[in-house]
Amino acid sequence: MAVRIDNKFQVKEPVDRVWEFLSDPRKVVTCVPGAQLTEAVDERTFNGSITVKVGPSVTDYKGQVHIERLDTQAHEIEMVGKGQDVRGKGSASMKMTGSVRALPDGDSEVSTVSEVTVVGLLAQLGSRMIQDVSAVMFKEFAKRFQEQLQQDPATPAPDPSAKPEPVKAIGVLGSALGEAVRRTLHRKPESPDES
Amino acid sequence: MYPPSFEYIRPGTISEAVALLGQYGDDAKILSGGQSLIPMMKLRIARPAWLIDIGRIPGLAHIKEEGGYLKIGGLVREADLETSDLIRSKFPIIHDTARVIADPLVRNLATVGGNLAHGDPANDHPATMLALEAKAVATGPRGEREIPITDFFVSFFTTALAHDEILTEIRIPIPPPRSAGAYFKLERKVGDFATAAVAIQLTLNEDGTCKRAGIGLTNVGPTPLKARQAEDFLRGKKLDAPTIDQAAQLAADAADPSSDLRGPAEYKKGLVKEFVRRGLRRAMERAEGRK
Amino acid sequence: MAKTQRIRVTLNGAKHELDVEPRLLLVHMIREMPGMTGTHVGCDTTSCGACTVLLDGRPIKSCTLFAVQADGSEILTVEGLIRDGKLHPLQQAFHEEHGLQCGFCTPGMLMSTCALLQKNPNPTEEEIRWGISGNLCRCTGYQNIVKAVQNAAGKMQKEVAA
Amino acid sequence: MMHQTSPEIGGMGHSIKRKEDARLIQGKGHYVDDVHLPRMVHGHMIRSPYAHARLKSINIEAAMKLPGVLAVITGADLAKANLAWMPTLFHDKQMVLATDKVLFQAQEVAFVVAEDRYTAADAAELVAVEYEELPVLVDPHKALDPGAPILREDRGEKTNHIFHWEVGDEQATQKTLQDAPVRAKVDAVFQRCHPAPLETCGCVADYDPIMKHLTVWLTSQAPHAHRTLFAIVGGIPEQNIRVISPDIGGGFGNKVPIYPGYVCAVVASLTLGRPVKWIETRSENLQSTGFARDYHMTAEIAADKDGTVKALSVKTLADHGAFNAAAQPSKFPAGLFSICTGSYDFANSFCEVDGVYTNKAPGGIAYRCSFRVTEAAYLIERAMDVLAMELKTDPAELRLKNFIPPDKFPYKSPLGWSYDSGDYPAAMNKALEMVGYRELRKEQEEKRKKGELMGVGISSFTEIVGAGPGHTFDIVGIKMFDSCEIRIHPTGKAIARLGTKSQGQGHETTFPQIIAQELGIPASDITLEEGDTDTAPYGLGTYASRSTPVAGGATAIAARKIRDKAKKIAAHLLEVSEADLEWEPGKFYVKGAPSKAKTIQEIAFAAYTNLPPGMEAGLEAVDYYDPPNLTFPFGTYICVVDIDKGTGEIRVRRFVAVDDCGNIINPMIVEGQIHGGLTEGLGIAFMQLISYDENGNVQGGNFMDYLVPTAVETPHWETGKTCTPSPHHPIGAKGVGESPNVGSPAAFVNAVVDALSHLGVRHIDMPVTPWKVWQILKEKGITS
Repeated sequence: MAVRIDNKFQVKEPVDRVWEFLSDPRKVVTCVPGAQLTEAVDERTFNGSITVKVGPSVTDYKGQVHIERLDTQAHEIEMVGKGQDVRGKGSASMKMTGSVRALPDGDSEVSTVSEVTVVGLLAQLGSRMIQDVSAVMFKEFAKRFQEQLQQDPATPAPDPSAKPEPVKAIGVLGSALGEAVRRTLHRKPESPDES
Repeated sequence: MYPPSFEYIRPGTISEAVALLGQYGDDAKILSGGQSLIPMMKLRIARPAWLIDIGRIPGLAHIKEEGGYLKIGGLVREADLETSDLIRSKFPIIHDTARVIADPLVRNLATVGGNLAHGDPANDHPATMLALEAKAVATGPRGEREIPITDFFVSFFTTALAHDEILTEIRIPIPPPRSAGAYFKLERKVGDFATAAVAIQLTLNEDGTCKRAGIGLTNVGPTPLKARQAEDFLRGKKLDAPTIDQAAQLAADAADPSSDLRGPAEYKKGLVKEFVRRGLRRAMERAEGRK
Repeated sequence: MAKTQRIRVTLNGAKHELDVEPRLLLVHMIREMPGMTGTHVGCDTTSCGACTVLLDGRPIKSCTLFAVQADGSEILTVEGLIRDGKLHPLQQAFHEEHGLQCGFCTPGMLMSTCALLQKNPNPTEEEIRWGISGNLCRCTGYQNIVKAVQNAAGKMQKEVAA
Repeated sequence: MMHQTSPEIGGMGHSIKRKEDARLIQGKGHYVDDVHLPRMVHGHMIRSPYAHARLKSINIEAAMKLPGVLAVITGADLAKANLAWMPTLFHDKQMVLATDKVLFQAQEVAFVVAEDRYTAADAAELVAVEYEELPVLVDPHKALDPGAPILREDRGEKTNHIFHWEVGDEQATQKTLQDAPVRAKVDAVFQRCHPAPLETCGCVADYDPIMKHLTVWLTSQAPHAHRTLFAIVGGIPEQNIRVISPDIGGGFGNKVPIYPGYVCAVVASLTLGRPVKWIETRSENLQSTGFARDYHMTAEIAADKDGTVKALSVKTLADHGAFNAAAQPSKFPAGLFSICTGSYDFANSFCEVDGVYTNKAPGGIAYRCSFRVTEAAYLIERAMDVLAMELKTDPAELRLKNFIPPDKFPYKSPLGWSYDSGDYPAAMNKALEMVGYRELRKEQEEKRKKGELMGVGISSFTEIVGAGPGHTFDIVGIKMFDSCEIRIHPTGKAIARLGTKSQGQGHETTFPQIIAQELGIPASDITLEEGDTDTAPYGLGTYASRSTPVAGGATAIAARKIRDKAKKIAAHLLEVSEADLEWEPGKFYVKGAPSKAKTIQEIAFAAYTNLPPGMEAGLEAVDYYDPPNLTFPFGTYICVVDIDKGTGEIRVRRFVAVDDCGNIINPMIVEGQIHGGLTEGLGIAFMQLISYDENGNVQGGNFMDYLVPTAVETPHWETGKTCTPSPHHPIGAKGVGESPNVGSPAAFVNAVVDALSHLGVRHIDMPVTPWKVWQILKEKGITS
C-alpha cells in the first residue's frame, strides 16, 4: 500500500537557514508528530521510533532514518525512514525528497515529495486510512517546520563523533493532529494527489 | 479475535464517567455500544488500558421533542431510532439513516452517540446531522456545552470533544412546516460502510421554492462533509431539473474521496451527484406530503 | 492479566455467578459453559452473526460484547429455545422447509428470526430478508430459511389464535 | 426412471426430511471447536506480515516468560524433525513453518501454545521476528519476466514457471482459426476467490504418549486420505492414528488440503503430551488457506457465417501462489480444465495452461467444483456470448445450433473426454419457456428505446464430476474409488458406513435412501456413519461432487450384494429355487404366488437364526467402487438483470436454473444444493475477490472486505429439472452439488454484458461491481 504525498510550503526565513534545518534529521524529526530519534548510528543514520494514533487505534514503529543523498548545492535531501511495528504486525516506510529554493522576497519555499508505504495488518484494513492519515501528518509537518524554524536558535551542524542525546518530538500524533487540523478546518491540503 | 487486557469500570453517572476520563487520561476510552471499538480491540489495533462503560447510565436513552428541538440521548440504540414512530413520522431522514447502519444485530447495540463521537467519516449519522444542523451536547468537568455539529468533525477520526468530554445528547431543531429529508446510501452489501452516501434536509417556501437545504456527505473525505456551496445555491430557487443538476454538481465538487476497494474517487463523486438528485426529489415529495 | 470481576447472568433461565476477566467476550463465556457450544463463531469482524444470542430479548452478536457488559442480563441461546421438550416452531420449520444444511449458521439464524417474529409476527419476504441480513449463510441461499420463517409465523399465529 | 418405492420405504426420489437436522437445530451439532478435552491447551499461529522476506531471527524469550505459555514452535524446531516442509497434493512441497524465508503475507512462521486462547494471542505479540524484506511479485504476467525475483529458491530452478500443459490438436485448431470467416475472442480473468465456509478450519490433536496413539478431530472433507498423509508425513504408524471428522460447517473445497496449523497442533501435542486445539480465525482462513481460481484466460472460437462453431483455442496463465498446493488429484496439472469445449460440438480444439509462482497464498483448490471446471465453463459460456454478439444472433439460438446432439452420446470431445449422456436442447428449451425468453427480448427492445438497461444472460454448462476413475485420479497414488459397508441387524434395521464425509449435503439422509431403494428397508431404519477412520471403510472423501457418483455407486452395489445373499436365504425359507423368486423392494416372492413371500426383515432375522446349510451367518457387505468414467451433469441457467444507470447497481430480477443431474435421490436436498450453489455463484460474479496490492498486502482478507451475499443481495431462485440418467452409474445419478456454482457465474456476467452489448461492451471481469458498470456508462456517455 503506497501513497504519494506532495507538499509545498513557504517559510519566512532565508534559504540557507531553512536548508540547514531541513538537512538535519534530528531537527526534521521534531516536526514529525509522534516521532523521535533515539541514537545516531553514524552521521547519516539514526535510530528512532514513531507512534501513529488514529482515533482509538495506536501503532508503534521502531526503526531507522537514513540520508540517502545530500546535495548542498541544489539544497536537496533524500531521506529514507523505515520502521517495524513493535508487535510484529507490519512495517511502515517513507522515502522523502525535500528541497528548498529561495523566493524573490528572500523567503524560502520547501517542497517535499514523499512516498509512504505500509505493509501488514494496517494495509489490509484500508488504503483510505493511510491516504488520509499521511496527508494530515504532512500538513502538521509543514506547520511545525515553520514554528520550529522561528524558535530554533542558529544551530551547529550535528557532530557525528558525539553520541547525541535523544531528540524528543512534541507530543503524540492523536492530540497534535487534532490541533493541527482544527486550524486548517475545511481547508484542503495544498496538493495531496494520490497515486 | 482475542482483545488485549484492560480494566473495566462501570460508573453510575456521567459525572463519575467524566471524572474517570480525567483520571486515566489518554489510556481510557468510553465504551457505549462498542460496535466500533470492540472490533478494533479484537484486531488489537485499539488497546485502551481502561474501558469506561457508560452503557447503563440512566437518562441518556430518550427520544423526545422539547423546547423546539428533537432531543436524542447519546445512548439511544440505532434499533430504537429505526422503530420510533416519532422519528418515522417526523424525521424520515433519520429513519432512512438508522435503517441502513451496519446490520440489524449491530443496530441493537450501536448507539447514536458512539456513531458520531467515533469521528469516522464513513459512519452514517454525521452526514445526516450536518444536513439537519444539529447540535452535539458534550458533558465534561465543567458541565454541558453545545457544539454546533458543523464544528464537531475536526479531522480524520478526530472530533471537537475534549478527551474528558462525553457526547450525551443530540439536539435537532424541529423543522418548520413543508420540511422533509432523505438519506441515500450505496453499500457493497448489507453491513458495509457507505461507498458514498448523501443526506438531504429540505424546507420549502409556500410557493414551492427552496427555503433551506441541508446537504451532508458520507465517506467522501477525511471528515463528514457539508456541501455548503450546493446548499447556498439552492436557497430561494425553484427545484427544477437544471437547478437540481447544478446543485448535484456543486455537491460532487465538494466531495474529496480517495480511491479504495469500494471504488475509484471519480465513482464516489458520481454517486454523490446522483444521490443529491434523488435526495432532493425524495425530500421534495415528502415535504409536499406526496410521499 | 487484569483482575477478574464477579458477574451475574441468567442463561436460558438458569442463574449463574461467574468471575470473568474484563476482556472475555460474551460468546467465549457462553461456549465455556458445559453443553453450551451451540453458539458459534464464524468471523473476527462482527460480520457473520453465527454468534447471535438474545440479550434481554434483543438479538445481538455475542462476539462483540464483553461478558462484563452482560452483568445482570438475561441471555437466551439456541439451547434455550426448546420448551418442556417441545421444539420451538422455528426449529420445527427449519427442519420441515430444509432451512439448514451444514448447520453452522443455524443457531444464530434461529435467534435472529425468533426475535424478528416477536417484533413482527407476520413479516413479508422482504422484511424477513432484511431481518436476517446480519446473519450469513453459505449453504442454503437463504430461500428455504425465508420459507421456514413464514412457516413458523403461520404456526405461531395459529397457536395464538387457539 | 427407476421404480418408485412407497413413502414408508422412502427410497430414491422421496423428499425425506433430514435426519441430521435434529441435533443441528438444537445447538447440539458437534463441530471441531466444540471438542473439549481434559488438559486441552490452545495453539495460535504467528504469521508473516510480509509477502516476501528473508527470515533473520526469531526471539521467543519474552513470550516464553508469559505465565500460561507452554511452547513456541518455530521452523527450526520442525526442521530438526524433518517437518519444516510437507508435500502438497500436487507434486510440490509447502513450508509448515518458515525456516529461511516467507513467500506470502500471513504465511505461517511460529506456533504458540498456551493454556488459553487469550494468553496465546498475548504471547504471539511478544515473539520478536526479524525480517529482511525482498522484492514482491504479485502479477502472474510478470512472473516469467527475465528480471523477476525468483521466489522458490528451494527448487534450485532459475524460474517461477511451474508447468506447461497442453492438450488437443494445435495445428488443426490454428488452421481452422486462420481460415475461419468469423472469429470471436475473449480475455477473461477468473479472479482469485475463497470458499469461505462459515466454519473456519481447525483441529484438536490428542497424542497419548502411553499408547503412542494420536487422535485428531479435524475439519476434513477427506479423513482417510488425511490419516494416510499424517502417517507418511509424521512417521506415525497408521494404525496408531485416528482421524475424526465431526460435524463440518461447510467445506466447498476449503477443507480438502492439509494445513500447517494441523501439523503444528499435532507436533505440539506430541511434544507436550496434552490435547492441543487450533482453530483459525476468519482472517487467517481467507488469507492463508486454499484459495480458488486465479486463472487468466484467453479463448478464441472459429465459426462459419451461419454460426456453426468449428474450433476453440484456449490459452491460460494459472497463478498458483507461493506453493503449488492445488488440491486436485487428477493426472493433469490443470485438472479438468480441458472440459472447456463445454456443451458444444467443436471439431477441433487446443488448450494450453502455464502455471506460475507468485507471492500469494498457496492453493488452487476446487471451490465447489471439480478441479478447474468452473473456470472452463465460465470461459466457454462467455466466449459463446461474444460470438453471438459478433454474429448479431440470439445467444440462445447460437447455443441450440451448436449443442452436441442427444444422439451423439456417449460423446468423445476433441480434448479427450467421453461425455456419458446428455440432452442439452431439452434443458435449454425448458429454461427458455420457464423464463419467458421471447417476451423478455421484446421487453428489452422496448426498454432500450426508452434508454433503460436490462439484460438476459444464458449459461448452458456441462459439468464433469465424480472423480475417480482410478486410472485418471489418485491421491499419493491411492486410486480415487470410494466405499460403503452395510450391516443388516437381525431385526431388519441397518447401519451403513462410508468413506465420504458430509459437510451439509445431508448424507445421513440420502445414502439410506439408496439402500432403501435397493433393499426395501425403510430409510428411517438405517443409520449412516461417516468421518471416523477407525470405523468407516477407506474412502477418498467428499468434494468435486463425488459422493453420489462414487460412494453412491458403492452403496448401491453393496446393497445388491446383500440382496443376492438375501435371495439365497429367501429361497431356503420358501423352499423354492432362486430362479423361482421375484423381487420387489422389501420382499422376495414366488413367481405367480405373490402371497408366498419373505420380507427383507424376515430374511435378515433368518440370516442369524435359520440359514441354508453351509452358508455363513450374517447379512452384510462392503464395496469399493471405482467408477468406469466420470459423470457429466448439465443444465441451462438464465439470468435477468436490471441496471441502475445512475449508480451502476445491478439488480437480479429473475434467475431460472434448469439442472439435469440424472436420477435424483432426494429432490428437496437437490434443490437446496442448487439454491446454495447459485448464491455462491452470485457472490463470485458480483462481490467475492481476494486481491493483493503491489506490496503483497491482502485485500479482501476478512469478512468486512471479502463480501459474501446476505439474504438481501440474494434473489429468489427458480429451479427446474430434466432427467438424463448416467448410463454407467449403478443408480443413474450424476451429482449436483457443484453445478449451480459452475454454471451460474457466466449467466450473471452474460446478463450484465447483454444489458450493455448495444453500447459495444463485450466483456467485464468479475466481480462485476457497480463502479465497473458505472465507469462504462460514463465512458459511453450514458450517465453523467
